[in-house]
Amino acid sequence: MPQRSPPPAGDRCSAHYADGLRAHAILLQHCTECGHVRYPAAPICPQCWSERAEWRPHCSCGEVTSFVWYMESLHPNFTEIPYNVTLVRLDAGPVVVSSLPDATIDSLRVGDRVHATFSDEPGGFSVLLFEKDQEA
Amino acid sequence: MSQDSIKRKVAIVGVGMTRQGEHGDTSPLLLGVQALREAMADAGIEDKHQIDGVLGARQYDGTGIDAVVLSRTLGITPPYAGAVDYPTAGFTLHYAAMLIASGACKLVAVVYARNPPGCMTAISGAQEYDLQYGFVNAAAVHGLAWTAHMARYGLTTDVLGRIAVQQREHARRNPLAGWHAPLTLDEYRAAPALIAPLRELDICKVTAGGVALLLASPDMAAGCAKRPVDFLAIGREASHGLERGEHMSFFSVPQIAPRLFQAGGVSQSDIDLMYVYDPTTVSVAAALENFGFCPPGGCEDFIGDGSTIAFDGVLPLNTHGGHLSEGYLVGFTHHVELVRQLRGECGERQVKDAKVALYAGGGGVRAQFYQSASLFARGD
Amino acid sequence: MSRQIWHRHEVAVVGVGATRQGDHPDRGAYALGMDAFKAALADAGIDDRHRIDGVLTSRQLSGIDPMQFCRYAGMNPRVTGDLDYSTGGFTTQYAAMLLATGTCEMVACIYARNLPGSTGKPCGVYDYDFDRGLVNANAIFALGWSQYKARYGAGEEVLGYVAVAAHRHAALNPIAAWPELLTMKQYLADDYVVSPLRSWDIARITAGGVALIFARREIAQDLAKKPVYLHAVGRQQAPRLYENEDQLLCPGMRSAAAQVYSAAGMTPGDVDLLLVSDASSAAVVHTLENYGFCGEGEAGAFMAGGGIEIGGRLPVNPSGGQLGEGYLVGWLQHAELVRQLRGECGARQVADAQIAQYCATGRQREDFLSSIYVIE
Amino acid sequence: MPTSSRSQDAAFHAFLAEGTIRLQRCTDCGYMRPPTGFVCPQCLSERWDWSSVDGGAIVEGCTWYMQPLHPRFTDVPYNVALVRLDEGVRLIASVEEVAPGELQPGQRLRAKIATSLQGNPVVAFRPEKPQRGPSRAAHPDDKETP
Repeated sequence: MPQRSPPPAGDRCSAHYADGLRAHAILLQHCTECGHVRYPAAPICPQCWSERAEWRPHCSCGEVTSFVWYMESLHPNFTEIPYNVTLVRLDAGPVVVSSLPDATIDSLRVGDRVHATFSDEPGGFSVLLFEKDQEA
Repeated sequence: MSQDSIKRKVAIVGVGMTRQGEHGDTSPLLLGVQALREAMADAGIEDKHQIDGVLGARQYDGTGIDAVVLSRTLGITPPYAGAVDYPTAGFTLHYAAMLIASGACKLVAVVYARNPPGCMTAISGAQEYDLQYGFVNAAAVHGLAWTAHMARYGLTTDVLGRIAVQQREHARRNPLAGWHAPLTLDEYRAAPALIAPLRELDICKVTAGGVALLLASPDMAAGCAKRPVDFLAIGREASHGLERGEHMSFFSVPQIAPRLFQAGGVSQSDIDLMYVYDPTTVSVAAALENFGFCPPGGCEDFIGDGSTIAFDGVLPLNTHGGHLSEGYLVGFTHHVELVRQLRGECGERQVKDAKVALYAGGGGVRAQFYQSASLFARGD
Repeated sequence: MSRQIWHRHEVAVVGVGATRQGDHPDRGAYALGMDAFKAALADAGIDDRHRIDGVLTSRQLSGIDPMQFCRYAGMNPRVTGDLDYSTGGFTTQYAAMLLATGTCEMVACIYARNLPGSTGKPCGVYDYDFDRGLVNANAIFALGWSQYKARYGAGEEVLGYVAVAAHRHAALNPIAAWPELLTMKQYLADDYVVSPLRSWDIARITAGGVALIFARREIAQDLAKKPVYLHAVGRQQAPRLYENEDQLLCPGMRSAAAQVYSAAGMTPGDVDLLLVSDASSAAVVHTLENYGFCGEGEAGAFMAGGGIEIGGRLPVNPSGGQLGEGYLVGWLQHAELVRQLRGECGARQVADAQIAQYCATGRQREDFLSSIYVIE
Repeated sequence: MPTSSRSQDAAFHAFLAEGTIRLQRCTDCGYMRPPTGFVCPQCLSERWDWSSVDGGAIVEGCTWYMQPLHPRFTDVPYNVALVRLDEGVRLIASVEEVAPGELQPGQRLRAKIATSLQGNPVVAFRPEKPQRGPSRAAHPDDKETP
C-alpha cells in the first residue's frame, strides 16, 4: 500500500495474527471447545468463554460488505487520495477492516468477491490487503 | 417492564443556551455558566443552592466541562457531581433523570459547553480507528453504513441531501444557529464527496457554545416558572462494533423502539417532534427506519422531497437545524429545542400543537455502538 | 420522610463473585474480571449470560473498560458504562437506577485490576499538587489525622485498633491478600510513612477481580440465592474542598449520613454490620463518628476491646477490608456484605446480620456515599 | 475583563513573582478566594480586585512524608500543611524552618514567598515565633490574632 501504515499495535494475542500476516497467511483463533472463529484476537472465546484456542490458517477469500472512499486527506499519514477503507467478510466468518489498493471508485461494489494480498512494510511487518477475484 | 418511576416523574424545567458558532477565546466554563444562568432564569430558580446535582460532560476528545470544576466555580456543594463515561446528551440526561426518579436529587443541572479549535470549519468526528488502512474519522463509519445500505436497497445519496437541505431550512429560522446561508439540493449534488459516499455537507462541523438544562422532580417542577416538559420513557440499546454489527445498527438499533414506545404508552403516530443526534445525515435516515417510521430501506420514500420532515410536515425533525446546521453540542441543544417547541416558544419555526417528542441519540466507538432514546411530553 | 424509592426493595443483589486477592502474575485484569463474573453468574444460578442486559465496570486504577470486557465476553448488553468516579457504591447505585427505571433487567458490575509490579505498594496513587509535593491520597488522611489528634487528644493506638481488627478478620478470609495477624505492639513499633500514618494504616495495592449482579425484584426472587435488597442511599461530593469547614475530617459524610438514615428510616443503632472503604485506617474513625455510631472524638473508646471486631458491638469489615483483604476500591465490600446478610461467611460470620451499611470514603476528589442493604 | 480561570491563576502567580501575596476579592460581597476564578463562588459576581494579605495564619492539619511515595519527591522528610490565613481562606502549603515533630495543628505561622519543589514561586510559611510551648488544637471558632 502506498501510504504510511504504522506497525500494528501488538499485544500477546494479536502478535500471532501479525506473525501470520508476515508469512502471508490469515491466522485466526479457532476455539477448540466450540469451534467459533474469532477476530479480533481475544483471550477467551466470545461464544463459550473457553480459554483454549488454536491459531489456524484460514481461507483468505471473502466478500466486500461495505466501503468508503477518502476524497480528501484527513490524516498526515494518508495523503494519497482517493483511497478506500473496505469491510470484508471472510469466508471463515469474521469481518475485517481492510483496503483494496488497486480498486477504482467505479469498479468497487458491495458483494464483490475478493482475496487477500499481503504488503510487506519496511518496518518488518505486513499489512492485510485485498484484491478483486478475476471475473469468471 | 415498568418505567413507572420515570414516566411523568421527571421534568425538564429550565433551558438555556448561547448562540452556536464562534466565541473567540471565551472559556467553555464561562459559556456553560452563561447558559446555566439563562436556564435558572427560565425555570425561575433564584437560589443556586437548590441545585443538588450537577452533571458535566467531558467527551473523549477532552472538550466539555467537568462537573466538579463547575460546582466549585459556582460555589455550590451539591451531593451529586459527576458524569457518565460516554457523556453525550441522551446518556447524561438519562443519568440525571435516574437521580431524580430514584429520589436522590430534586434539581439537577446538566451543563455542557465547548470551544474547540477549528470552530465552524473542521468536520467533527476526529478519531483514528485503524491507521494501518487510514481508517480515520467517525463519519467514515457512517459512510460504510450508507454504502451497504444503498447497495441493499437501491438508494442514492439524494435522500441524505434532502435531510441536509431541510435541516438548513430550519436553521435559517433559528437565530441561535451557526449556519443561516440557504442550501439547495442542486448545491448538495454539485458538492464533491469527502468520505465517499458522504459529502462535507453530510458531516457536521465543530462549533463553540454552551447549553444548560435543569431537570426536576414533580414537586420542584410545580414551583417553577414555566410549563414543565415531562419524561415519558427512556431506552437504551447497543450493538456490536463493525466486525459483528448489522450495518445500520451502527447508529440505532431496531429493537429499541417497541420497548421505548411501550414504556411511554405511545406509538409512532403520536410523535409530533423527532430529534436525532446527527453527526451525519446518515444518522437521521437510520433513525427513521430503526424507530419504525418507515420500513428498512424506506427512508427515501418517507422523506420524499423533504417536506415530510419539515417543521410544518408530517414528522417535524431537528427543527432547530440539528448538529448539521445549528451547532454540535452533542445532542444537548436538541433537548433545548424540544422543550421550547413543546412550550410553544419557537416563533417562525414553531410546530403547531406539539405534545410528544422523541429524542434518538447515538454514538459509540469502534468496539460498540450505543443508542439512547427518550420520549417527552408537554406537562401540565 | 424520604423521596427515595429504594425502601420498596425493587432492586437486589443476586450474585457475587470474587477472586483471590493478591498477586496474579499470569492473569490480566480482564481474565480476573471474567473469573469473578463467572463466579457471580454461578452464585446467582444464571445459566444464560445474555440475560445480563447491563454491564458497568470501572476503568480507574488500571481497571477494565466495559466495552472491551463485553467484546471479550461475547455480550451485547443494552447498557455498558462507567462513571467518572467509579469506586464501589457509586457504580452500584448507577446499576440500581438502571434497574429501578426499567432500563435494564439485570446489571453486572465488574471490577478487576492487575497492574504488574504494583502489588504490595501503598495505595492512593494520586497527584494533588506538585508545587508542594502533595502526592498520594493517604497524605490527605494524614493531614486530617494530625488535626483529629490535636483536637481530641487521640493517642497513637486509636488507628491501631482498626489495623489489628482488619488483620484479625483477614485471617478468617480465604481470599484475603494479607491474612497475617498484627498485634498492637507491632503496630506501634512501625515507622511513619506519611506522619502520623504508619504503613499498617495504609491499604496495599492488590490484583484481583470482583463481580456483583443486580436484578429487578421480580427476577431476583426466582434466582438461586436469597436476594439482598438495596434499601437506601446517601451521597455527598465536595467540589469546594478546603473552603468547607473541617474539610480534613470528612464533613461530607454527615450529609450522606443524614440522607441515608432518613431514607432508610433507621438510625446507626439499627446497623448490624458496617463496611468501610478503608484505604486508610483513619477512614474508619471518620466514618464511625460522622455517621453517628459514636460521638466526636470517641471512636477510640468505641473500638477499644474488640468493639469493631466480629462479635463486638459493631463488626466493621469482617472480610478484612482493604487493609486486610484487598484493595478493589470498595467493590469487595459489597461482595462481603451480600455474603454476610445471606449467612454464608463461616468462621467470620456476623451473627444474625440483617442490615448492612457500606460507606465510601473517596479522598481523591472527596466523594462520600453510603448505602444500606437488607434481607427480607 | 479576563474570563478564563487560567488568566486569574496567572495573575495570582504574577503577583507572587513580583513579591506580593494577593488574593482575588469579590468587590460586591467581599468574599476572598482561592481558588481563583472568573466568578465569585459566594454571590456569582464577576467583579473583583486583588487584595494583599496580612500573612498571619494557623496550621489546621499537617503531615510529614517520611518515605518517598512518588518518584519526583524522594527527598524526605518534607511536610505539607493545610493552613488557614487570618483572612479566612485556606491554602495547602509547605512550612519551612521546622523539623518533624515540631509542626502541630493550632500553631501560628507567617506567610512568605518561596520557591516550590518544582521551582515556581509559591506561598509558603514559617513559624511565627520559635517553638513556644505546647500547641493547642485548631477550632473553627478560632479567631486568634497575632
